[in-house]
Formats: sequence, structure tokens, C-alpha cells
Amino acid sequence: MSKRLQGIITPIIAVLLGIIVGTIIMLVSGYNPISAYNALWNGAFGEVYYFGEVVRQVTPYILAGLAVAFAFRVGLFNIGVEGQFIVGWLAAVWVGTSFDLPKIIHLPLAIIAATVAGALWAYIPGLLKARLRVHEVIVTIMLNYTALHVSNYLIKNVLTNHKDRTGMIKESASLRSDWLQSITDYSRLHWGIIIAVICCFIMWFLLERTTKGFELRAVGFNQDAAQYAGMNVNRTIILSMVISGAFAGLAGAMDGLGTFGYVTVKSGFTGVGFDGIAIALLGGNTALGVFFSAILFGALKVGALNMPLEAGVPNELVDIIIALIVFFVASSYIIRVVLNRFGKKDVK
Amino acid sequence: ACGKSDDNKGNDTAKNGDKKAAFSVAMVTDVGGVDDKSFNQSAWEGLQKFGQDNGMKKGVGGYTYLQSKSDSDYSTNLNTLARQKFDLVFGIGFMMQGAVDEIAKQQKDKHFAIVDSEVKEPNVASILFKEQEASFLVGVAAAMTTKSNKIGFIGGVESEVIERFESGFRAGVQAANPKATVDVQYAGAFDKAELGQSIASKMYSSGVDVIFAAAGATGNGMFKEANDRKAKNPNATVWTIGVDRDQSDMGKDVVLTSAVKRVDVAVQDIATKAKEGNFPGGKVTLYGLAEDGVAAAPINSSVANKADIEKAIKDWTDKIKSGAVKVPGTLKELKTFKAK
Amino acid sequence: MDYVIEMLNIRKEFGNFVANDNITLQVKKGEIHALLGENGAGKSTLMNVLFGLYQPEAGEIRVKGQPVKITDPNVANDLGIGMVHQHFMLVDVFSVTENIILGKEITKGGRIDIKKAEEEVRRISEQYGLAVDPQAKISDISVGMQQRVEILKTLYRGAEILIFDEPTAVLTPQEITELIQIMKTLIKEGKSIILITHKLKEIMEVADRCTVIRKGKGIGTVNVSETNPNELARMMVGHDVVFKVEKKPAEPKQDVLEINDLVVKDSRGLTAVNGLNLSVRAGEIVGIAGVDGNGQSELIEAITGLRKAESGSVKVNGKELINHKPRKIMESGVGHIPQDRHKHGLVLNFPIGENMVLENYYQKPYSKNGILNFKEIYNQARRLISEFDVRTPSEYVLARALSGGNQQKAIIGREVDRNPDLLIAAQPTRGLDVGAIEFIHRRLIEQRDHGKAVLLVSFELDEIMSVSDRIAVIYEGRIVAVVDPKETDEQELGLLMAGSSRKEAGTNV
Amino acid sequence: MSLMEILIIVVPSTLLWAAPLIFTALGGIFSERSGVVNIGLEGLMLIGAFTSIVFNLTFVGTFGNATPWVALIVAMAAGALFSLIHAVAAITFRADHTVSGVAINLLAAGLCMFLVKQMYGKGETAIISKGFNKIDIPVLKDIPIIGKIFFQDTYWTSFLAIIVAIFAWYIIFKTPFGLRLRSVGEHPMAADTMGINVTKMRYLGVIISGALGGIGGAIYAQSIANNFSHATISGQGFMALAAMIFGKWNPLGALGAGIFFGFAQSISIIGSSLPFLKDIPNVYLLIAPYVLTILALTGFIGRAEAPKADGTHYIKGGR
Ligand SMILES: Nc1ncnc2c1ncn2[C@@H]1O[C@H](COP(=O)(O)OP(=O)(O)OP(=O)(O)O)[C@@H](O)[C@H]1O
Ligand SMILES: Nc1ncnc2c1ncn2[C@@H]1O[C@H](COP(=O)(O)OP(=O)(O)OP(=O)(O)O)[C@@H](O)[C@H]1O
Ligand SMILES: [Mg+2]
Ligand SMILES: [Mg+2]
Repeated sequence: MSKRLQGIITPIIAVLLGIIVGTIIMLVSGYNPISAYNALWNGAFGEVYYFGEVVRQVTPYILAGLAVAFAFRVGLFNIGVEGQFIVGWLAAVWVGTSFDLPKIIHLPLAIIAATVAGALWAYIPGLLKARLRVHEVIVTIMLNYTALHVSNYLIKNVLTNHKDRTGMIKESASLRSDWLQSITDYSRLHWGIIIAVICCFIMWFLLERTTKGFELRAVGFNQDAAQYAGMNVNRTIILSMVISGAFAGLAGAMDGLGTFGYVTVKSGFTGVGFDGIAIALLGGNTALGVFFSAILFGALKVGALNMPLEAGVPNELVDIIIALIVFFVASSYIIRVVLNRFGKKDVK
Repeated sequence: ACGKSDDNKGNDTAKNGDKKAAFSVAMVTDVGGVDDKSFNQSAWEGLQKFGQDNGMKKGVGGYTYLQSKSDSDYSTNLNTLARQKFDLVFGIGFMMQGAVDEIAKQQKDKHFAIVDSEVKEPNVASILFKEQEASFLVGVAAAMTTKSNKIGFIGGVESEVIERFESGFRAGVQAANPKATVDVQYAGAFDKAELGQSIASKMYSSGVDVIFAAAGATGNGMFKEANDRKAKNPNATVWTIGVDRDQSDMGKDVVLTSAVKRVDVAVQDIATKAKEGNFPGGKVTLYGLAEDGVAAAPINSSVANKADIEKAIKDWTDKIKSGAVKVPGTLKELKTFKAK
Repeated sequence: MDYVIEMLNIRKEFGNFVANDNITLQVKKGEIHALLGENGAGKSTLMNVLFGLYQPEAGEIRVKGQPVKITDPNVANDLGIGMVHQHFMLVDVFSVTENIILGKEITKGGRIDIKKAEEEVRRISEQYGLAVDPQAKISDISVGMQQRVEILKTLYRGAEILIFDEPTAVLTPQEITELIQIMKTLIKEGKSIILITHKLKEIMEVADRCTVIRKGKGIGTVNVSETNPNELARMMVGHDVVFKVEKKPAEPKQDVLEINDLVVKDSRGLTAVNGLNLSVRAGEIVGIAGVDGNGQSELIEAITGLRKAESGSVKVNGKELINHKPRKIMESGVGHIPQDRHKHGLVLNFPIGENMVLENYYQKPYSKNGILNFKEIYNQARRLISEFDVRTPSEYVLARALSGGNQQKAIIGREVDRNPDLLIAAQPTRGLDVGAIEFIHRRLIEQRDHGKAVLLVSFELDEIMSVSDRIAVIYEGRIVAVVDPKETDEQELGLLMAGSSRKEAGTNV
Repeated sequence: MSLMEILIIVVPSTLLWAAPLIFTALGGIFSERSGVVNIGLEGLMLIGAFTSIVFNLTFVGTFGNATPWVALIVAMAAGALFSLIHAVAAITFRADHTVSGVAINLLAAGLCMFLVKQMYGKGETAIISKGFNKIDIPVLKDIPIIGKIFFQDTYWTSFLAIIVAIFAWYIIFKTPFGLRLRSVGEHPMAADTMGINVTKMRYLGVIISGALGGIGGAIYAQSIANNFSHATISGQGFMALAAMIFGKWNPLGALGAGIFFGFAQSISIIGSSLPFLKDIPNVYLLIAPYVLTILALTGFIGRAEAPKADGTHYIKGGR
């Protein structure tokens, strides 16, 4: 079996295995798997509305996944996507609510603000890693909490006058589109998906086709060799965190300027950043992989909401299935071994 | 729709309940779920009561709820319920304001209600509570119970609702015992019991003997701390005050009272009005003491001056109901508040 | 016949590749038995089979006449087989003693009795004349001592049969002499030794018999006393080999590299290069001879900008380059074949093609406006691969999949092709077979003949002697002597490297 | 507030909050010392918290006052069992350790909540009636000053954590088991050639991490949260991961780091009562623990080196 074919079949098998085990769990605990999956499917694709919602959910997922994946490719583990996402969201709404500008300026400005905010937030761990060799995992974890509290404070005290929620962003900064909403029966689908797809392309192009990408990948694989070859390893580490944070901030803009149009005081993390880790890993840290795994995650997450109502199955079941899929993808080595065994038999 | 789950819930789903296009009602919880021992639970209890009183079944066409797993799910859940043709859909919690606002604009022929926030749409009923009034009363109780004249307040995340709790509470303390001081501390989270516990520990150690926590699950830490202290030293004076519902089950020796927010009453009330065709769309319905929307839970029977406290609470309740006293709902109002 | 080890008709496959094809190896008690073969011939594989790391697909192993199944290293240990691996199997952060007792600890009441263990290590090390410091951390000791630790590991476990996989590749001449002495002691103590080495001279010196394998197949076993290096080489590669590198006398011109009073600290903050002066002229090869750890690595790292220098001056073509960025230095005409090809030389997870432009990927024609031109990159790769005879299935396979020799050829191709005015070659032939070594030496000399300056650092005195036009001896971070290879011999160099002054060395000749 | 008062408040709450972190971080150390990256600590804590609460609620009638301790042991077993999934994936199936760890976290979260709903028909359990309680340590409590600060109004579990940390240090650095465990995490091939079963050691490392993570979760649940809901374990596992790295993969380091985190947290709580901090916005106190940690890392900790073979797969005969 060719490597490429294997690369496509393995995740599909992993997904199937995840679903099979999920089915077993449901059977054991006395639920009806068929109606559960039916509900899941209906909740994701059953109506055009839900389809719109899936795409809406996929949008920040793609970007959060790219953020994690990008850092991974340079050998860094950015657990801080959640925090970068939060500051990006905040910055986007801040700009979106504070100015009156023509759309052609306002929207890009808000998006850039989010990107820059996320990038700056990620610059901190990047800088500390590069200059002082401080482990990025701890710093990003700590910065997640910091982002949460700081953004809550700013929302209450700066963006609003002791309110829990900002006002809506100006129309001129919105990613929303009446047309997109109308064709999807009032889902919150917005133009952000275009940005997310473009970012997939950017990530691929940047890493695989550019000189900078060459450096980023080289540093990711072997810092010593990269240094030997004259690359600036420290700068590359910082750059990769900054780009990763930029994707994360952009993901925040998707929620700030698209899905919600405002930002609220948060009592806890949104989870998007953490889902981004699973998405990136499932997608093998490649742009295309992230794209597809974000779609899978988005569909599962949105579809799951329908399961308690339509099938009486707790929607945690979907979390279990997602976890299992991640497991099986991770264990693709064993899947490949089995595949090869079958492959050989076929030949003989 | 399948065997076992139906048995579990003891109820039926909609599939075979197509007798008539009866009134149906549903709610969307925030991430806390219907068992948060707080207002989601209270709301669901109200909805269940309403359903049972009206002979409805759980599920589509009757009454049900959907739990959100993140902020971005509110909208989808509200929409799903609206699409399933529920006549009235509640959004529980101020976090859902944006989502309700939006969906209400799209689904103009459906009725919505939001708890703890205001949405200015003709098809949305906004339910607000005068939390300050309940917490004023528990503040009075605290002020009359304290021996050290030191009282504590633990807030979850700084927000408008918690601010109402805080200002009402402080006003109550001030009114009943001007010598008492209130140590206010916010945990920054509704789900960090360890913070609640540490803050309570600090407060008790520094001489505070009554603490009121308006902090969701963070408050569980306070109960734990008080129970621990009580278990270790039965003579310790460590009182706690619960929130949202009567939390006396969190520690029978330490819970003084609770600032109860009758979300269940409000939900039943609005649902009933909607069913009868009096849906208060576009309006804010305020639930205060006068409307039985908030209350102070019964005072712990082991408090020495229980009768005095009860009397004082009764007096203040009357004053508030009559409008003679206006309890401050913000810290700004608190500054100018003078108990008459 | 009294064989301690018999490996009969061993076959070992990796996937579809047959690494050992029906090989037979018989070792007599008390002999040093050499195992000879080109890179990738299957020597290490065969020994790993004997040591229980691999399971053979076919064949039989007998120890002292008894057929055995060696399922894992524990079994090998129990059978008295010990192995000193080609790549040292030492835990860097452990002490010498901890490494030796690992897996067979001396305990007291559940905890490791480190005192007693250290005494035991000391005892064995004295018995066999293997000087080590039982308390030293592996990362702090010299390669030679690390190897002694490896040997001690086997002796501690009571090994009767010792396998040495290329033990001398990483040693200095002094250390090699010591090792040979140690091997002789071991034989006297009744042990048997299997020795893998590419150095025919060593085989001639210590081995009793020699088994030659080629491309996974056994070629034959000969008595060393009845053969000569030429015959061994012929058996190994299948045709005649020229040993002596042909070269014309050097025609040195202006100074390309000038180093003055260079001071560099090592990673632990100790002064490693201590006021070093050296110059290399265009059209000559200067070899740096020295015992490992006398500042060679730090010197090279300082020249190439990989390590900060404390003070001094490094000029290339008259331009001061001290503490400049590596890229700046490279662009000023310096090429560098690094000592550790896996760590520095290659990105193992990149295709070999991308590794070929590791240093100039950002320049035209490989990159335009920040965008890579893969067509040009792979054209270049193909050109270098064929020109430098890099054996690889294609330019798209990962560098990881190439054998050490071919990886090295790729690096050399890349560096030479950049045509630097100064080429620094650190241990360029370490672990390579004679064919590959010859190829690399010829390339270095070719560079010289094109009027380039070459700085060669090697622990192989043979290599230094035959390739260099001048030899600079480094000792404790200083060049202590510069000698003409035609006017010196290994003994004198060895003494200089050990710190004797030229005069003393001279009187000792 | 006098210094003494501050200490009496800060120290016990520091230890309270540190205990679960220490246990879980120690778990992480055993796993990573054996060469298996374990970011699934959060999930292991979840399993421990869930199991202990369910067990406590179910068997409190049987075990009485011993219930929380028995529940601790049950949670330990459950954590160990659950961690086997990570072991199988990361060691036998050669899964990327990080990916598998993420899956552990996702799976634990989903499974526990699924089971809570399945078992209790609602989203959270009832409150346990017998948790770990405040105690005064006999004898020690009477030491002047020290006794009042360290040994009064505290929890057995805090001291258990300290003892276990020291014990873990002893195991890892002084016993043959520890030597083998570390060798497998540093240079598995070397260990293999010394006859050490790399796979077995790594399985043990992961299982111990599961056991300790389970205990960490159980302590949290039974000494702080008192019930189990989706919010019970929310980020503590990641804090434990940070404590492990902060402590440089050394049990005593993790002990220190756990205590540091607890201290930073307590300081932020006490801060609002200190005169000079009273008027600064609350947000500074809320972020103080996290900012302090970052500063500590940049200031005096320097670089932390993971075991060399951490996160790699050992494939016999591979390079
Ligand atoms: N783990 C492995 N997987 C696949 N093939 C391998 C593996 N190890 C060795 N080989 C193959 O077996 C051949 C013999 O390798 P081996 O390491 O035994 O060579 P060697 O004679 O020791 O070479 P050298 O002189 O360079 O040490 C190699 O050329 C390689 O193709
Ligand atoms: N895991 C592996 N998969 C595939 N091939 C391998 C693997 N490990 C080793 N090889 C093969 O082994 C061969 C040589 O292995 P070996 O380690 O003996 O190289 P070497 O020439 O001795 O290198 P070095 O000089 O670094 O010791 C290579 O041809 C390589 O293809
Ligand atoms: Mg070899
Ligand atoms: Mg070799």
C-alpha cells in the first residue's frame, strides 16, 4: 500500500474505530446507538441551519488548530492558544466597538488588532523561551489564566462601565453577512470561514514554500543543525510563537466579529484553544489535516447538542468518541501494521 | 427515543405524544447544567413543576432543557428549541443575553425569556431579580449574628448580578449593625472551590465569623472550611450564608441562612403567563421580595437570637416591600445609602 | 575444535533487506578475532544478533558448544557475552559507577549501596588496568574513559567473551595504544574478544584471526599471521585498494585564516582555548593533532561563530570575524564539515535534497523573494549526489535513512561545492570504511590544489600525517608545536600531544 | 495584620492547595523520568476525583470515618488502571505521547461526566458527608510559633504529600528501581543492553503516574470540592504539569513548586487584607500567582532539562 494512500486511510479507520467503540459504550450503557448517531447527524447536517452552525464552529477551530500545529512544527508546544484566543477576541471587539470607520478600513483593522494581540500574547513565551530557555508550556499555561482575568477586568472597567458584556460591534467591523445567514436559515455563519481557509493556505505556503518556512522547519527538527547552518534559532523560535499566536488571535476575531459580535466577562475558559490541540494533533500538524479535523470536530460538537433532545443520550458521549478518535489516530502505527499485514495477504 | 433512557427519566418523549398542539416550554442552561445547585437547577425545578402541574410530558412538545457546553452553544441550543416548536424558550443566565437577543430577532413568532438580563425585543420577556433585597436581609442576619463585628463576602466573578448581591448585603449589614465591617473578596471564578476555601479560611482566621458567598461552586469551599472548623472545634463560631437556593444542606451547623433567588417562581410565573396569553414580551419583569422572587431562607435554629433576627428580617421585609427602603443595587448606590 | 562462540549460517533481515546472509563466525577461546567489512556490510547487525538485541531469521548460535537461544541481552550476559557498542551506551547524567551497576545493582536494605559499588568498580578497574574515576559523571569524562566504562560494564557482569564494535574510531593514538594493551591483558585473563574495526593496521597488530564480510555475506576467515593488509582490503571490497593518498607538494600562498590570542570557554565555563595562535594559508592543509578535549571543538566553534569567544582575533582573508554570526562567517568564505554529523551536519528529518542547501537555501537560485524554488534545489541535490557518489535511493528520502558514510559524503559535497576559501573539516572520516576515507581525502586535497585553505581536525594520526601539509599540535588550548609531516613520526607527535615540548620529544626519538 | 497572623492564614492554605498538585506532579515525574511524556495528568486527576467521590458517596455507610482514605486507595487504583490506556498507546502502539495525553484528558472528561449522568441522572453528584477534615498534628502542634503556623488547622493529606514527595525522591535517586527508571528515560537503548526491560519500566512509570494522579484528584475532591461536577477538576492537572517542569523533574523540586503555587495563590488571597495592597484593583491579585510563577521561572530557575529520551519511542535496533 502506498504511503500516501495509507496517510488517508489511517485517519478514516481511526474515526471508524472511534465510532465503533462509542457504539459499544452506548450499547453497554443502554442507549440506542442508531438513534444517537441519527441525532448527531441531524444536529450537524440535518438542516441547512445546522450546517451553517457547523461551518461557524469550524471557523475558529481551524485557526486554533493551525495555531497549535504551527508551533508544533517548530518544536514548541503552545498550550496558550486559549489565552491568545481570548485576547484576540477582546482586541477585535474593542476596535469593533470603539471606532466609526468605513467597513473597508474598520473590519481589517479589527482583524489586525486581534491578530496582533494574539501575536503579542504569544511573543512573551516565545521571548522567554528563546532568551532564557524558560519552558513554554508553563508560561503559556500561566498566561492563559492571566489573559482570562485581564480581559474580564478590561471588559468591566475599560470597555464598559461595570457591565458584563460589551455592546455589539459596529456593523462596519462585522464579519456577519445577512446573505450567509439567510441561505443557512439564520445560522451564525459568517465570512470568517474564508479567512480560516486562506490561513490554511498561508500556513502551508509559509512552511512548505518559503525560505522562512525552511528555517522554521529546520529549527523544529534540529536546532543545532539550524544554528550550524547559519539560521537564527532564537529569532525563529520567537517568530513561530508569534505566528502561532497570530492564528490564535485571529480565531478570537472570528468569535468577536462573527459568531458573537461582542465579548462577555468569562467565568472560565472557552475551550477553543484546548480543542485546538486535539485538532492540530489529529490533523498531523499540517494545514490540510487541520482543515479536515476541524470539520470533524465542528460537526461532532454541534451535532452533539442535538443528542440529548432527540435521542436522550448525554452529549458527553461525543466527547468520548472524539477522545477515542484522537487515540486511534495517535496509535496509527498499529493500524498501519495491521493494514500492511492485510496488504501483504492480498498480494500473495 | 429508546428503551432504557426513557425508563430512567420515567417520562416519555414526543414521538408518541402528538395528541394536540399543546403549550410547550423549554430552557437552555449555561455550562453549569441543571444540577448546579444554583439557578439552573432552580429554573429547571420551576419548569418541571410547571410541566407537572399542567400535565405535560418531558421532551419535545412538553417541557425539556438543553445544556450548553460552551458559550457558543447558547445560540444553537436556543435555536434548536425554537425550531422544535417550543412555544416559550428560557435562556438561563446573563451570559445568554446576546444569543437570546439575536435569535429573538430571527424567530419573531416564538417567545423567549431571559433570566438575569434584559433583552429589548417584543417577543422576549426579561426576568430580573432584586438580589440586593434578599442579600440585604441576609446581611441583616449576618450583622445580628456576628460577635466579632467582622463579616465576610466572597464574590465569584465581578459582574452586575454579584454586584447587586454585594451592595445589598453590605447595606443590610450597615443597616442592622453599623459597627460591623465587611471584608469583600472576589475569587475571579465560579468554579474554584479551593479559592473559596482559602478565602474563607483567611476570613475566619482574621476574626470574621459570618461569611456570605455569592460565588457558585467557589462557595462550596467556604462551606467546606466552615464545616471543617466546626468539626474540629464544635464551639467555633463559623457561620456561612448560602446563595440562590436554601443551601442549608451544605452544613446543618454552619449555614446561617441563604439569599434565595426563586428562579423557579419566576420561570413558573412567566410560563403560566405565556400559556394564558399574557406573555410579558418586551418587558422587564422584576422579581423582588414583593413578588416572592427573592427571600431569605429560614434562620438556622441553633442561633441564639434566632427570634430577634427573624423579627428584624420581617420588619425590613415589610419596609422594603412597602418601598420605604430602597435597597442599593450597585456599589454607587450603596455609597449614598442610608438606612432609615 | 574449541570454539567459545559459533554463529552458524546466520540470516538477519530488515524488511526486504538482508543484512546478514548466511554468515558463519567461529571464535576460539583466548583469541582476538577481528571482524572486517565495509560500512553497512552487516557487522554491527551480526554482533547485535549475538548480543540478543536482534533475533536472527535463520542460523544457530552455540556458546562453548552448546546451542543457545539469545533472546535478549540478559541472556547474553548470563552466557558471559558482553558488548562494547559502536555508539556508546552510556547514560550521560549518571556517574561511572551507576552506569556500570545499572541492571545489576549492589543493594543494602533496598537502596543502592553506592559505596560498595564504587569499591567494586575500583577493584575491577585495577585488576584489568582500566583507570576510571568511579564517581565522575559520564558527561564530564573523556571519550577514552567512557570506553573504559563500557568495558568495565561487561567485566562487572563477568563477561568471558567481549565484543568490541569499532572501539578505536573515537580514540586518540595514546588511547588506542592503551586499549590494545587492555585487550591483551584481557586475553591473558582468559577472555576472548571479537573486534570490529576498519583499521587494517590494528587487525595486523592485535588480532589472531579475521573474518571478512561483504554486503551481508561471509567472505572467509584468515589467520592474521598468514595475510597482509592488501589481501584483507581486497577481501573486504572485492578489488584492490590504494592506501596512500597521492598528492603533490603544497604551494601555499597568502594567509587565509589568522588566529591571534584566541580565548574560548567551554560549556562548563572553563577556559578551553587559551591564547591560541594559528594561521592557515591558501593552498595548504593544516592538520590539528591533539588528544580529544584539548580545545579542538571549542576552537572550531569559535571560528565558525557557533560559540562566543572571550577575546582574541579571528581573521579570514584579512577580515575580522570574531564573534560574528555564523551566517556572516559562512558568507565570508568559510565552510565547515562538522564533527557530529547527526547533531550539526544534517536535519535528519529533511529529505537529503533539502539538506543539500541547508546553508544557502535563502540565496538565488534556490530562493527568490522569499519563496523556495524546489526545482533548483533538487537539481542541485541531484548534481551533488552524483558528483559525490552519495548512495541513496533518491534525493527525496529522508537523510535519516542514509548510512553514516553516505551522510558524510553528502555533507562534504555540500561544503565543498560552496567553494569556501577556508574549509574546516572536523573528523571527516570518523567511522567510515577505507573506500569512503580515500574518497574524502582526495576531495580535501583537491580543494587545496584549487588554492583553498583547509583546516583538518582529526584524532587519527594516520590521517593527519598523510593528508596535512603542516601539522599543528594542540595541547591545553594552545598550539604547542607546528611540524612538517615529512619530518616527524607518530611517536614524536604522540609525545607533543601529551604535553612534552618539542625538544623533549626530539630527544626522546 | 501581623506577620504571625499572615503566616497562620497563608501556610495552611498553601499546603491545602499544594497537596493535590504535589501528588499529581510526582506522578508526572515518574512517567516522564521513564521517558513517557504525560500531559494527561488532568485526565488522571479527573478519574481520581470522580472515583473517590462516587466511592465515598456509595460506601460511606460501610467505612465511616475511614471512607476518604479508602476512597483514596480506590482512586489510586482507578487512576493506575486508566493510565494503562496511555501506556498502551504511547509505549506499545507508539502513539505520539502528547497526542495520547490529550486524548486521555478528553476521554476522562467525557467519560466521568457521562458516567455521572448515567449513575445519578444529573450533571453532578451530591456532596460527600465525610471528607478530609482539618486537624492539628499531635505533639508537633505544641511547638511554639512553628506549631501554630505549620501544624494547626491543617490536613493530613498535606503532610502525606510532603512525605510521599520525599519518599519518591528516595525511590528515584537511591534505589535500583529509580536508577533503572531514569536510565530508561535517558537512554533506553543503553538500558536495554544492560538487560533492563524498557517496556516494563515505562509501563510502571506510567502506571505510577496514574496512581499518584488519581490520588491527587481524590485529595482535591475530598478535601476541597466535596462533590464531582464538570468544574471539579478544571486546570489543576495543567498546574501540576507546570509544577513538574518548574521542579525540574525532581520530586523535591515538584514539592517546592507545588508549595510555591499554593503560596502564590494564598498570597493573592491575603493581599486584599494587607493595607498597602488594599486599594489596587482586584485584577492584580487575581493574576498575581501566574505572573509570580513566570517571574520565578525567568529569575532564578533557569532552564529545565527534561529527561533526554522523554517523548521518544524505544524501538529495538532503531537509531
Ligand atoms: N534497524 C535496521 N533497520 C533496517 N535496516 C537496517 C537496520 N540496521 C541495519 N540495517 C541494514 O543492515 C545493513 C548492515 O548494517 P550494519 O549496521 O550491520 O553495518 P556495519 O557493517 O556495522 O556498518 P559500519 O561499518 O558502518 O558500522 C545496513 O546497510 C542497513 O541497510
Ligand atoms: N531504523 C532504521 N530504519 C531504516 N534503516 C536503518 C535504520 N537504522 C539503521 N538503518 C540503516 O542502517 C545503515 C547503517 O547503520 P549504521 O548505524 O551501522 O550506520 P553507520 O554507517 O555505521 O553510521 P555511523 O557512521 O553513524 O555509525 C543505514 O544504511 C541505514 O539505512
Ligand atoms: Mg556498525
Ligand atoms: Mg559505523
